[in-house]
Amino acid sequence: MKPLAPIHPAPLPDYTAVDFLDVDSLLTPEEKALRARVRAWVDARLMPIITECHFAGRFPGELVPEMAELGLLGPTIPAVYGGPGRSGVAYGIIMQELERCDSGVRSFASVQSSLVMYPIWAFGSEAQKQHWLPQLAQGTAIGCFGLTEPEYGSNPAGMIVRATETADGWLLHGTKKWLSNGPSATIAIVWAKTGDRDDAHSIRGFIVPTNLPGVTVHRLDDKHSLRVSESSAMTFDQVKLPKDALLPESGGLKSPLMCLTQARFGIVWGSLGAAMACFDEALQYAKQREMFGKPIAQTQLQQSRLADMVTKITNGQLLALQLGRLKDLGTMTPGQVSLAKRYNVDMACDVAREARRLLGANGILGGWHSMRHMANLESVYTYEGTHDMHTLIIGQELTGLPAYR
Amino acid sequence: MKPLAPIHPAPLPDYTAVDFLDVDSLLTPEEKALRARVRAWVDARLMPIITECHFAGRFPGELVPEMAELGLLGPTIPAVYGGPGRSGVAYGIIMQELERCDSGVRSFASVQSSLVMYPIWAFGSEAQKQHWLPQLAQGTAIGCFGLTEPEYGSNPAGMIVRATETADGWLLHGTKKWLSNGPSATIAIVWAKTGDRDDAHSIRGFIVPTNLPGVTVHRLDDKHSLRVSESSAMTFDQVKLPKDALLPESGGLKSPLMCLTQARFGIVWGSLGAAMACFDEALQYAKQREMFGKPIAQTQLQQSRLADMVTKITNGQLLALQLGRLKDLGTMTPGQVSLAKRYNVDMACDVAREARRLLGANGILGGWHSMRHMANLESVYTYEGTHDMHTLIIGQELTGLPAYR
Amino acid sequence: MAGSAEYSGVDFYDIDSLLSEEERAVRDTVRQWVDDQLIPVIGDCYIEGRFPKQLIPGMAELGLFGANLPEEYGCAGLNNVAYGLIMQELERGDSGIRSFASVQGALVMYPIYAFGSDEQKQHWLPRLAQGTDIGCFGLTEPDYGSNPAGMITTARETADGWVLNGTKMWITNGSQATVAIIWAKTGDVDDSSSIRGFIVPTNTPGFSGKDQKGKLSLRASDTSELHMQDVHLPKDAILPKSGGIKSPLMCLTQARYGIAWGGVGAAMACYDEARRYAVTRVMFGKPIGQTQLQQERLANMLTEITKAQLLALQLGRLKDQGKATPGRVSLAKRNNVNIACDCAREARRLLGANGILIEYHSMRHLANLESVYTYEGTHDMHSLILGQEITGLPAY
Amino acid sequence: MAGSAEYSGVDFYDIDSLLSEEERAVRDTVRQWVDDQLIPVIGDCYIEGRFPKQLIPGMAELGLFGANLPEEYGCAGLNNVAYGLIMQELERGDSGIRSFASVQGALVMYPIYAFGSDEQKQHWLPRLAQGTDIGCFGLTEPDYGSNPAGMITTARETADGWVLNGTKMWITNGSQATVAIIWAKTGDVDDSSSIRGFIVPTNTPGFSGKDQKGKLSLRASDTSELHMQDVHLPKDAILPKSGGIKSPLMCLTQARYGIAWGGVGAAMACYDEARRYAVTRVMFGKPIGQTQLQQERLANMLTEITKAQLLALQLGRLKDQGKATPGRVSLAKRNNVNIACDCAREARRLLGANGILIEYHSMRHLANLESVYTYEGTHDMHSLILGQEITGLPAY
Repeated sequence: MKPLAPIHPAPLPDYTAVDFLDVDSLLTPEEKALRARVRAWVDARLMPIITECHFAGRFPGELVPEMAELGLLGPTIPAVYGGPGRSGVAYGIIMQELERCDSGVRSFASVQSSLVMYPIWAFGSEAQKQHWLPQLAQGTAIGCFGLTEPEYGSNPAGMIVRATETADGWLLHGTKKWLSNGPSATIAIVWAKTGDRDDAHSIRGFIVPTNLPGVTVHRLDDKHSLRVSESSAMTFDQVKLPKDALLPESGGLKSPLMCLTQARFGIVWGSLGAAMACFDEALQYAKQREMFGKPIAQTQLQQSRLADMVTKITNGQLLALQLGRLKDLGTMTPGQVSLAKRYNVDMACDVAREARRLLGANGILGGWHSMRHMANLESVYTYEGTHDMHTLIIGQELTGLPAYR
Repeated sequence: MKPLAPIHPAPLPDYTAVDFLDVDSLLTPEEKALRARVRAWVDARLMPIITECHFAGRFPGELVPEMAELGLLGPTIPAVYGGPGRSGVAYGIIMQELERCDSGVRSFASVQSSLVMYPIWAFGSEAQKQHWLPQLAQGTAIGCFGLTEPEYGSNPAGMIVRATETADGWLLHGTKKWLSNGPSATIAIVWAKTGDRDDAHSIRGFIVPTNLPGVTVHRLDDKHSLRVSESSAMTFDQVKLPKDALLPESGGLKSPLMCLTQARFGIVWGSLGAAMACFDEALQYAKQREMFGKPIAQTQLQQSRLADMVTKITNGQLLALQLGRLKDLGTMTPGQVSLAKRYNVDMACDVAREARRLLGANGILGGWHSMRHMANLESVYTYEGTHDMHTLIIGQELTGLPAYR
Repeated sequence: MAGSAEYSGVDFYDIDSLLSEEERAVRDTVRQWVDDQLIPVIGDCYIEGRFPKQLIPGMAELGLFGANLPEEYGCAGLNNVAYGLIMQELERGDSGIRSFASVQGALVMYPIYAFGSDEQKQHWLPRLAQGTDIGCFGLTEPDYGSNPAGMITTARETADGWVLNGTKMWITNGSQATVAIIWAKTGDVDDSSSIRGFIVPTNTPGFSGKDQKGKLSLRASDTSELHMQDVHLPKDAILPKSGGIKSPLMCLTQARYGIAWGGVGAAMACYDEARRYAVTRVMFGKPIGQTQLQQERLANMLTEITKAQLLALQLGRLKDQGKATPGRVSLAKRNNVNIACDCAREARRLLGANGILIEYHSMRHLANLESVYTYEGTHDMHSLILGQEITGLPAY
Repeated sequence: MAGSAEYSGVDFYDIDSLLSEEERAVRDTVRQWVDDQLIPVIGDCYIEGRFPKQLIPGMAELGLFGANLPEEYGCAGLNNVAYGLIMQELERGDSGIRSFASVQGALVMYPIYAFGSDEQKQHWLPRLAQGTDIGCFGLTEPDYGSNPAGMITTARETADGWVLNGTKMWITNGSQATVAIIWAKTGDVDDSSSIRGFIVPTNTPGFSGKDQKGKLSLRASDTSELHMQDVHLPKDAILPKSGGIKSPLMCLTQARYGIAWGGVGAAMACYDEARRYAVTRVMFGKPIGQTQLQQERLANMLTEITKAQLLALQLGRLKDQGKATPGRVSLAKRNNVNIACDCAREARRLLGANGILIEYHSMRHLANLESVYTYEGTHDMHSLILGQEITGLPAY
């Protein structure tokens, strides 16, 4: 049979970010300008290649320099360390716009910013900051974050990776899993117990160059989700580290959890971007797609879908912004971050699924974005604290009673 | 068998209004002070009698003077007409605190303020305003609102009540249904067609004293819901009205819909108050109630309930406040009110039901409030535009396409 | 069907073809009785918070009490499917009436039948079947709802019998009962294996009961507190074959089985009312039943009802084969009551403003079902019973 | 069960006792084949976007194609319950494989059987049953998904036969099919009563097909576009007994019936994987299966699966009695696929981070089921089909 030209879906208008309750009126001109800059870059550079990257399972590393130039890496890091020194809300806006394209791209920026640059900035020595932060901000160095272990996901306190102090430094041994950016990382921020197996207080952070002898990176391929992001496991076989590999100010499980709070904040905004992308695609499609002689947008069932989506998105927008304002006021609590991460990711999962369904058969094709988001968001639902773990974090904050076990 | 003292549920601590995301930080000191005043009055005067009123199906009319003194009737009406001239947010806060006790009490204030005083203020002559608004603000006159008819609920444009112009005034004829406050009302704002049956443009509003010959009020009793509110139907049998009974500035269906927008705004805040009351009751109960040797608040299933509730309430709080700010900016659109009414009432219905369930067997007893709220909110779900109608209003605003029929 | 006046049930999957002649006949008889006797009075009873006592003789005459117990004790000796259909039809009328029959049959007559002596069976079962005696079931205590093994009511053995002390709560039929099945610990307060059942005439000195007032649910059913202060009972008041918490739990399994059917009946009543309303209520110039949103509501209700009917029937067939394990009963009670709650709520909403008036049935069912959701094992407890059966791991 | 390696199905309500010996035997044979032949290769096929062609002979040997058609045409002649169980077990492996069998049997062999001449049946059915010919079904067009009556593909009658022109989309098996059943209008474009079916060898000049690439779902199944430009067919290419849109809709009813069973199989696979994981994955020092939140997930899944199994079985029994009306089929397709989507999602989530890796099955099912949710009548279309059956009023 001879081939023929594929039937392409009707092209949709450019992306329009939904703002049903005029949440824009609560943003500053600078915040809106930043958002416009990032959105334009995403439209020009990321959107055209994202589907191909997704199917190929490839991270578009070639765009890292541009991301650095736009100040998307470590946005909140002060200028003295080569960062743009932006606000929490500005950081959130960047994550929203990146994930509007793909959760994997946003994950790259989240890890670099919140899980690598943040701990160096918060727990590092002046020398460490001076040395690493500028390179990371410029993207000449890429970082990854090693906390989770194969048997210790929701319960990192149980970690078994150990760092033993030696005469001239440290000996790092064990295996970490689910390190995003691992394969291209120059350094890994690795969390290990310096004391007994059951002593979570002895957890400290280390800056580990990935080219050290004994460090092995294992790619995790064949993923249904976040195919654009490089997931990996990393084994450390008696890796010798110098004394100054230690993040001096880190101490106890509290330190990595502080990093996760930063990353979760970014996810609150990022998942919102994904949901907005799906809603826009669904709305434009519904207006164009005719069935039974009228646009499906004119049927009650599809309008019901769209009304539910826009309501959830509006909630997510107000949650994210209020959380960001609290962050910039310095009053944001981990429980508040949990509430917003749990709601926004869950609502984004639902919005993506309903958008996929509104798109009908076309919705399963890579040319449309909603189903890719739907698949990506399943990882987001689970990582940085699963939906259920956040349920119990909120529950403990409300009741004062832990119910984890 | 001889009687014995009833086993009373453990008394719960005083009401604590949940504020998980520090939404209070967005309120002015005046707004917080007003809220505290109304809350204190509700605690002192309404809460002690509400259960008895509910079972008796009695509206506590004896409290109307105090409500008037607190400025709860027509809060946004300017001082020149005897109103407190408060902001939209202040009005919302009042509705939130009243419905924290009972939707029926809030309904009374909503009708008096948004459906009676507002149309007189918006569509009335100077003489009408001077005459009626002060009495209504003082509660010496009570009003009700006649728009819905037995066969025309979601579709008021189809109304058949007619006002025929005569030499010396108007002749009003027909039947209205679902008039809250009807039995105690001094006046009714009645909407009637002055032209043909199918001419919705000819709809005008009239101020109808309920003591006029030909006006009959029929109580609607035996309700499962809003038992504290006086529902009624009203028949007008060739009622003679003077020329100046007409609201001169009213014209077309648009006029009563403007009133509904005001009332819906109040419902957005009121339903939030009901949800907050249920959440607080459930949380306090969960902490006190022990089963299997520990508080049920320490079980994952109940924490999951509570986490869902607090998330929905936080969404509702941010929606209501943003809507109120837009109202005070003068940019609030009906579609935005529909989104918030639809979400907040729906979430309040869910929160009330889950709270009822967390309370276990005790939850069906009148001594607890959640199930009364759950029953009340079913009316709120339906009135002032059913959930489904708001779905289609939002849908039309999103798509530009009507799907009502 | 649309618009017809008479209730004709809901059977989209021809489930009638899976019922025997006799089962259908029993179902139709009860359905007719509910139409003739119960529906006309239920609205007033509910508003007034009154149980329609006058209907008891009629129910007894139809053999609705302990209908699945043997004829030798004056019972109907029906199979468990026919018994389930009775519960379905009664709850189509009102959950309170079904509760009355459930208590009399599954919680009073069943334990006497299962744990009683021949004398006890001969004496009590016929009188209860005829409704000349009314029973209640005293297990739950104020602080021991989901955890009855923790009960603190005691039965102390004496030279000539037993002395009971304690308080029971949430006792359906409690205030009008002539006899109560009381569960008490004969040993230490922490020894749940010492729990035994006792037959207690309610006129025994020291025994008192009081209605719990102010209910927002099951208003046409009596719910009471029972108080026992040094209640002296003869030796033969004990149910000889009862022993441990397992015995009352066996009774609950019987009752939950009936509830699984009752939930279907309530859901069918709501669906039927909603469908009739949808095809007759005109808005925007056409029946609301012609709008997509209301059709989706109805389609969801019909789907859930059809599945619940199949669950109940298969559970009934398994019960007749002695294979209705507690876990299987939990699955059906949890599911069928839950979908009934949802159907009642959606039906109420489809009815619009009229849905809050007593002349419509859905909101009464909505309120009733909240009690059913909680009693005889809350929804959450059944989640954990199933969870344990699935994983082999307890998580209470 | 917990932890055991071998898939052993899910049967909480002893539904096996409602199956005949033969039905169970068929089910077990296919289950074993899926374990041995399909499960080991499905992961790679899915990632590579490749249909496992090599399995076709094995499937034919087991008689899985058109299994409910008569033996005289070389088919297995099984009843519809056995046929449904085959679909259940195939989809337990992968929806794409079940889709292949559905198309071959319900959409190609069935129309030839139902609308074909004796010659056509004698010629095609045995070859299709043996898998020596592969078929596809050309009904849907780019702009006429939920509304096939609007199709614009035409069949013009000529002196010596027919000439077909048009484009079909979403054609499972399209690129590898040797024969296509094409539906076209023989009259005016607005005359859906002129729709007839044609048997079109795919090597006929003017007929071309092309795979739709870049699928995020059903990646182990081929989906194609078919293009027909002046395709000349002999007179006897037409299915003589076909007539009007009703004919292809009858085929869809057959396919939807199989999907109702397939959804159950996918849900069972996800539940089984989640349960095994829950009892072995340790967190906070105990299996996550011992936490209330995960037990609630599992309890909900088991409940929905049990109900879906009973729905499918009753529908199958009705089908064997000729009572599986389109509305009844819609209810089961809509429900069973919907609960399968939910079970797959919840299972994926219970699996945590590992759940996104191909070595686990739930997320593959999650992605596949999104296609199943939409094809053969979207979920919403079935809501409206049911709604019309309930109210008698169309709301499309």
